[in-house]
Amino acid sequence: AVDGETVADAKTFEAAKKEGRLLAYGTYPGDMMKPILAAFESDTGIKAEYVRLPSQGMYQRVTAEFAAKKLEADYIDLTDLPLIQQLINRGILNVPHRVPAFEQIPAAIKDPQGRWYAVIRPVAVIAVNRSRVADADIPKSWKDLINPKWKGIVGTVSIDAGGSVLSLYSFLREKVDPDFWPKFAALTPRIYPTIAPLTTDIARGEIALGIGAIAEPIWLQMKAGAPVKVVFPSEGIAVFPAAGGISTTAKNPNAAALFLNWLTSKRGGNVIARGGAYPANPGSNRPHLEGLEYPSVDRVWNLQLAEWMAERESRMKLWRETFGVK
Amino acid sequence: MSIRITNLRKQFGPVVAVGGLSLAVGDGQMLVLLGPSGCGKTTTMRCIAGLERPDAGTIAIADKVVFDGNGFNVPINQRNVGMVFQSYAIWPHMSVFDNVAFPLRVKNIDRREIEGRTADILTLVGLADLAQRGASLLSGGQMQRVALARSLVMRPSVLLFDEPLSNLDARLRDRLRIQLRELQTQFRITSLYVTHDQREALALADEIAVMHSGELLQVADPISIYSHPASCTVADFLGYSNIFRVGEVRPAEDGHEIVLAESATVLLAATAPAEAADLFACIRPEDMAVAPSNDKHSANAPNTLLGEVILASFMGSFMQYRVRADGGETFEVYSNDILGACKLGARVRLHVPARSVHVLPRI
Amino acid sequence: MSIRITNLRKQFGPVVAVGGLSLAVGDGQMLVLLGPSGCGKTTTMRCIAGLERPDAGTIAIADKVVFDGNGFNVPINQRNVGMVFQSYAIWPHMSVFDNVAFPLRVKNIDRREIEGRTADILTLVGLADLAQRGASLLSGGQMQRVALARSLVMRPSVLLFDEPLSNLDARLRDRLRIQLRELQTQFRITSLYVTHDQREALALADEIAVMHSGELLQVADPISIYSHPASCTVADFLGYSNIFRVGEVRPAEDGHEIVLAESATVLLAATAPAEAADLFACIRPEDMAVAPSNDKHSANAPNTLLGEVILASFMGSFMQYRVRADGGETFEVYSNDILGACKLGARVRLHVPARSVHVLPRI
Amino acid sequence: MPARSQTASLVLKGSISAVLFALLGALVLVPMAMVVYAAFIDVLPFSGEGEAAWTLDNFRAVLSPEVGAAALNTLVVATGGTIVALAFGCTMAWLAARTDVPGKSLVHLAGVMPLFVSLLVAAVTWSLLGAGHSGYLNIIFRSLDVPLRIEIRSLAGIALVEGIYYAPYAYIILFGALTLVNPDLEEAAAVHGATLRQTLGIISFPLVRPALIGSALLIFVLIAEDFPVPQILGGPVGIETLSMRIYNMMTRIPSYPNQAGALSLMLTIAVWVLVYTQRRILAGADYRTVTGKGLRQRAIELGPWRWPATAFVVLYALVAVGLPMWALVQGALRANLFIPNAAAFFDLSQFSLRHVLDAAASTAVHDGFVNSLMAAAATSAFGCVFFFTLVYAVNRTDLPARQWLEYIAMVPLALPAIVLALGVLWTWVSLPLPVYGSLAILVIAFTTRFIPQGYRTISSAVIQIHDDLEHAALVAGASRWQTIKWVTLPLVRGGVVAAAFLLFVLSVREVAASLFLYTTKTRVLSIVLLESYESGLWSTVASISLLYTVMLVAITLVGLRWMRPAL
Ligand SMILES: Nc1ncnc2c1ncn2[C@@H]1O[C@H](COP(=O)(O)OP(=O)(O)OP(=O)(O)O)[C@@H](O)[C@H]1O
Ligand SMILES: Nc1ncnc2c1ncn2[C@@H]1O[C@H](COP(=O)(O)OP(=O)(O)OP(=O)(O)O)[C@@H](O)[C@H]1O
Ligand SMILES: [Mg+2]
Ligand SMILES: [Mg+2]
Repeated sequence: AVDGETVADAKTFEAAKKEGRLLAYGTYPGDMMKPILAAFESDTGIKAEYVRLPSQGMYQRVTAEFAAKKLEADYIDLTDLPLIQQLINRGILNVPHRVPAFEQIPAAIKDPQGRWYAVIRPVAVIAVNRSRVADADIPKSWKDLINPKWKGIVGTVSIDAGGSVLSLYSFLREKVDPDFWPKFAALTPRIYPTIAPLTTDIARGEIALGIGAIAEPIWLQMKAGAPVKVVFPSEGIAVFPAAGGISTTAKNPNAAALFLNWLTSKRGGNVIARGGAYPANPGSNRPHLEGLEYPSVDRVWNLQLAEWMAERESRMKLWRETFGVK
Repeated sequence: MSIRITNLRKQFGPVVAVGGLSLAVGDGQMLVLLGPSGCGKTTTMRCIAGLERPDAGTIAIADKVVFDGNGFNVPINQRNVGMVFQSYAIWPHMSVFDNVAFPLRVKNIDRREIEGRTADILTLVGLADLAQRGASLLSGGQMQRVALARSLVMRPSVLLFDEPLSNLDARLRDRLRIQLRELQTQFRITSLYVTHDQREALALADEIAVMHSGELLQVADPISIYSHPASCTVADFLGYSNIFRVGEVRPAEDGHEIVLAESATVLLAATAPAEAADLFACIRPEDMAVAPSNDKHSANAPNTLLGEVILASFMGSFMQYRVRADGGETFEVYSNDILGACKLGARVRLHVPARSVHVLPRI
Repeated sequence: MSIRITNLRKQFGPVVAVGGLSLAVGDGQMLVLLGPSGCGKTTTMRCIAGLERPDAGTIAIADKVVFDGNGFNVPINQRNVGMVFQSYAIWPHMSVFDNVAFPLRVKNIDRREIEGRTADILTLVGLADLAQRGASLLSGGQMQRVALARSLVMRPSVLLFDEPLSNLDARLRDRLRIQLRELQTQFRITSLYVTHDQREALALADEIAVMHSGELLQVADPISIYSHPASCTVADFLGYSNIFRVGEVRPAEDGHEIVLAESATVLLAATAPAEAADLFACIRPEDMAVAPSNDKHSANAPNTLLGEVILASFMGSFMQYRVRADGGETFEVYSNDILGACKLGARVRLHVPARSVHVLPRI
Repeated sequence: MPARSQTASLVLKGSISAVLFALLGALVLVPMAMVVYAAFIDVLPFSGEGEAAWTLDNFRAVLSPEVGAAALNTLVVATGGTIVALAFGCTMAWLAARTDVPGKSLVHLAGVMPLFVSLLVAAVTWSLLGAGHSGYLNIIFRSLDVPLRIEIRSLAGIALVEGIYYAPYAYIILFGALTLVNPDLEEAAAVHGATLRQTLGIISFPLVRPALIGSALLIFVLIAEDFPVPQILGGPVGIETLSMRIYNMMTRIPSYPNQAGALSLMLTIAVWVLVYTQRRILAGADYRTVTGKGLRQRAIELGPWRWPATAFVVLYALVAVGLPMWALVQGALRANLFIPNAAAFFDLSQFSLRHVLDAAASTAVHDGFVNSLMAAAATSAFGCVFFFTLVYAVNRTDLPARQWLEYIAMVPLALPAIVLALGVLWTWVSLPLPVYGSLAILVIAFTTRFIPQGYRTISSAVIQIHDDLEHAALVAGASRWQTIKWVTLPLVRGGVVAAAFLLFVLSVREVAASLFLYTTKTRVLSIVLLESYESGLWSTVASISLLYTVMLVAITLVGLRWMRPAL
């Protein structure tokens, strides 16, 4: 029990305590994960260790380790739901576990049997460098991006970078404008292979603005004095899920369960929110970074598993064609 | 520790370096290998040492086969064969002392003994002062002496000398040659020695072998090989610089009359010529006498020719002449009479004793 | 293109390789440098070529200073000085032809001419057949000939030969020596030539210079240096192997009476000895005569000594004896009389003409 | 006894051969086989992903028309980069090894320093320096009103950056080779009338042709295979290379490791062709420059060229080391990437040592540091022993099939880092050896990945030693081992130490091979760095890079005198 909230029953907690440690395999950047793990440790006294790989790499590593019976992870998360589903199908991530907050968590961001929960949901936003964009010109909505004045000075992340971009573009297509893709592609945006270089280029003003950046690194630059701004467009925002569950081969299943409980708890959610990502527990605080007003959680759009499974390939193919990436 | 080579053959691609050579060196003997540049001397030695894998043949050292054509091959370091490399093969990163002490060190000999023996041998070759110098910081001759010292210090049962003294001055060479011979006999080191210096060959050899184009022409003790070369090629190589093709051989009273093919000049030879198609008359320049030709009456004596000096050079202890005989042949003559030297262009009388005219087959 | 060296000095750390040497070679002349191993011959040449930066002194080629002690230094490739390296310095990655053609190629000479001249010189040194062979896949003597050919082909105005024929057999050496001399005179190449072969020195030299420990002892034409060495050291080096310390010099009727220090033996010398504290009697082994000592009456004739043969070796064209005289000295004697050779242990009578006894200062 | 020793030696030879092939096989062939296998099946191997069926579709998919453009870009970048790398590396190596250029140790440092930062950091650094709008250099030009803008995000820019960062390979290998050239050979050229240029062009560099061609091949393939630089510099402007394609195939979801395998297989064949060509070029000629007649180290006097040479060194050091270091310092000292004008570079109020100190104090960095050092030291030690043995076996023995060792040793060159890493993962995760999850697996991965580099560095030195020097030792009765220890190793010390150094540095900065294999206990510094990078913490990345640059500089300076033969 933490903060008056039950995170685990005494038996699980005792067992977890006895295990004493936890090995998490995840995709959320290590430095951003650090405060979360630290809070978990101070709340529960269980030492959490973290191995981080990008989704596809993580998937390959996990499947290979599992096939060789050397998978040591207790908890695994990926930012790609279909891959999560494959892990489940393979029996790698096949531990149904109902967290205490199970009922509160929306169906879209959890497995009905509790094999995974979208515990951390970072936001893909518009980031603007104010040295290159007059304050008046700063876009307020996604639609504002469709404007010839951004031609050549706008950037985006390639759809191949992972689930974050796929969900963002799915959102743009479904919720903003069915023709958003071709219209945006006409601006010949610079296409960055991953999020990090996009962030760098916005921060230093190499490009004027970009979409697909994650809020926190931009915010860090802003705090350090760079003239950057994070825009939460009026149409809403797309998040992408770091969806995690308990590994079938977990050496510390109780600690893993406890971790999952904690991540989906209000308390855990608050810690996650402090890093600028949406937690799974709707009762937690809204994400909060000093000077940034995050939209409320109902303005947040999730790409759902079924759609993801069904549309992924065709959508990615279409995206590549639209944006001229081979 | 005898060496016995049978039918040794080594080709480098299309180049036949050694072509079916057979050779034996008796225990504790020294055989000197003579032959023109590129005839296969080094290759033969390298085969014995195991540095080169022959294409065919067998090599036995101390009656043990170390190589046969069927893949049997004793590794270099188990043959106990020392070698002075023609190219020195000095280790540039070691001092003179370390170079020379190396063969002892690898045998785990007691340190004191190593130092003593190395110092001795360095004194012998005159490098005691340079013991601590880096081996690269030496003159050419000094390096050669390091190479020599290194192979002497190990006192192997078989030692191969590949022109070990070629870059030393005459005095040092004389001294070392003597000491080398002493060491060799003292430790009964069976040796093969390549040199281009006739004095060295004669002073050192128990036997001399003359090689030519990868083959052996003649093996004999020094005196007989010099006085009785088996063929024109051997004679040529041993300094019989007057060589003329023979047209006809006629038995005569006190030997055989030889008619030279080109000039019809007739010479008298004491010994009977070999039976062969091509014959050559070979005469050493030292064996010819030259004198001013004022006394006309002797012109018709046997083996006496008249001619003109076309080249005369002072050679320190003798004069070298080139004389064009009236018959047309050019003779090379060495004369010890320095005071009564003939001048260029002078008319002279040449004489060669009948026993100095060797009539030999081509090979 | 004369060479003039003044006060040349070169040290390697503490080692004085050349110590204040002055030397001049006239235009188109050939100077042969003799000296014991390690005396600084190569270093001197390297300084002339510009490969080594002297510590002091000046070097002028064709009356143009190419080096002075004040930092003036003409780069190697602008000196037009060719050199045959003692170590050959053959480029292993090129063929024989490419090695030899190199000096012409870098001068951007017409291809045809390059091929012609290279082929000619390769024929000269007997390597025409091997032109396309990799230059390191050769025998030692063949490599040396490549080195020689490479520097001959460029016909530089100055050519430095550092023991260019040391690894060749005698016949080839004779032939090349003659051709080298021809080329040298034909193209008036001013040359410096290092050799340890006395015949080579005599046959080639316009002048001979004897070096010792980095210094020049004597420079003279071949005949005078051999017949009149200036000092005992020079004599020793030139083959005067009978050297005895002189105790006393007494003027005598037909020359000077020399009393040897160790044995009180008295010899008669024709020429007047130099004025010096230490004097040595120097006699060449060729100048001594040896005969069986059956005729007792001649024992007391001047310069005649009795003794016993302690070593007799056949040397091809002469006999080498070591004779212990009754006075105690050991003499080395070369005798051309091979037929009437004396045996080991025989009592013999030695004779040396008074004019062959040279009485010389130490240096 | 001889008969017995004969059989014994045959057995010994056979077993040495077997051990070498087994080791090399385990390190290279098995991962390679995994990749090849993947190339011919239709499912991800070793992941339990259903039944595998044989197929050639992977090759068909790879040979799509777009590959053509990417291949062309790759060719341009690799060729350009190789030329740049060789030009810089060779010149610097020659200056440092053979001449009296002033400040030798600084020349040396400038020669190797670009190696220190990982290519990812290097790419970002150059993008910071030379991006068209906000590149530091362009900011300076703009402030100075110089009408010059550079755009590093172009094919030429990529080639230049690759060239600069691969120049140390050429430098290190050629430095070793040139110290083993007998000065007599160059002097002979000068005496025979060659100018310095002719001497260099006809004698010095052709003499070290094995090193030259070897490093050219290495650099060419490594650049072709390199991914961070084209990705960071070329990606945003739409330049695509083969390596980016492979990386994309591997990382996009769903991924196509099978196609990546197919492409890698084709690259391997291309590399074999190159290696074969290289052997053909070098065959027949003799490159043994250290012979038995002494080797005196003599510096060529540059004379009037001293100053241009110094200027070249300074310029190179400035461009290849100074600029990126300066950018790193900027990155480390200021949290904010935005620089409005040139004056801002000197605006001290923006600077703080906080990030550097934080990085220096962080336990993650510490642990990473320790892990990296241990893995790198072990790789470098094990690698040197192993590679030297390989080189020795190939060049100095008559072991059966020894040439094949060289071909196998070159395979890792062809496999892009990420493919190789996956191959290593597949191999070692399934082997019943207790290495997976330990630092040992990282050492194995690093060793596998850097076989070509280490092998080439050592082999180009060994080729230069005349075998008679070893023969002389054997003739003197020394055993093989004694001969190696006292004769061969001291002479090739430069090459071996250079290989050790190279392995060490490359291991410290290696990312791709670590990524699949590290665990929480074996998190190496490069992973820490990557995490920070992906979290957008450039100042941390720059700080860590600076920290280990300082460490490597120290190691370089200490190791300098060992990079020459033991003369
Ligand atoms: N680099 C060096 N460092 C130290 N000493 C050296 C160096 N080079 C030569 N010497 C010494 O200088 C002296 C002269 O050497 P040099 O090579 O000139 O002799 P040399 O007369 O050519 O002898 P050789 O007939 O043996 O070739 C020798 O005693 C040698 O040991
Ligand atoms: N590695 C090689 N490749 C090809 N040919 C070679 C090789 N080594 C030697 N030869 C050739 O083999 C022949 C014999 O060479 P070897 O070295 O035995 O001669 P040598 O009698 O020692 O001559 P020298 O007196 O010049 O040293 C020569 O014609 C030489 O050119
Ligand atoms: Mg030879
Ligand atoms: Mg010399």
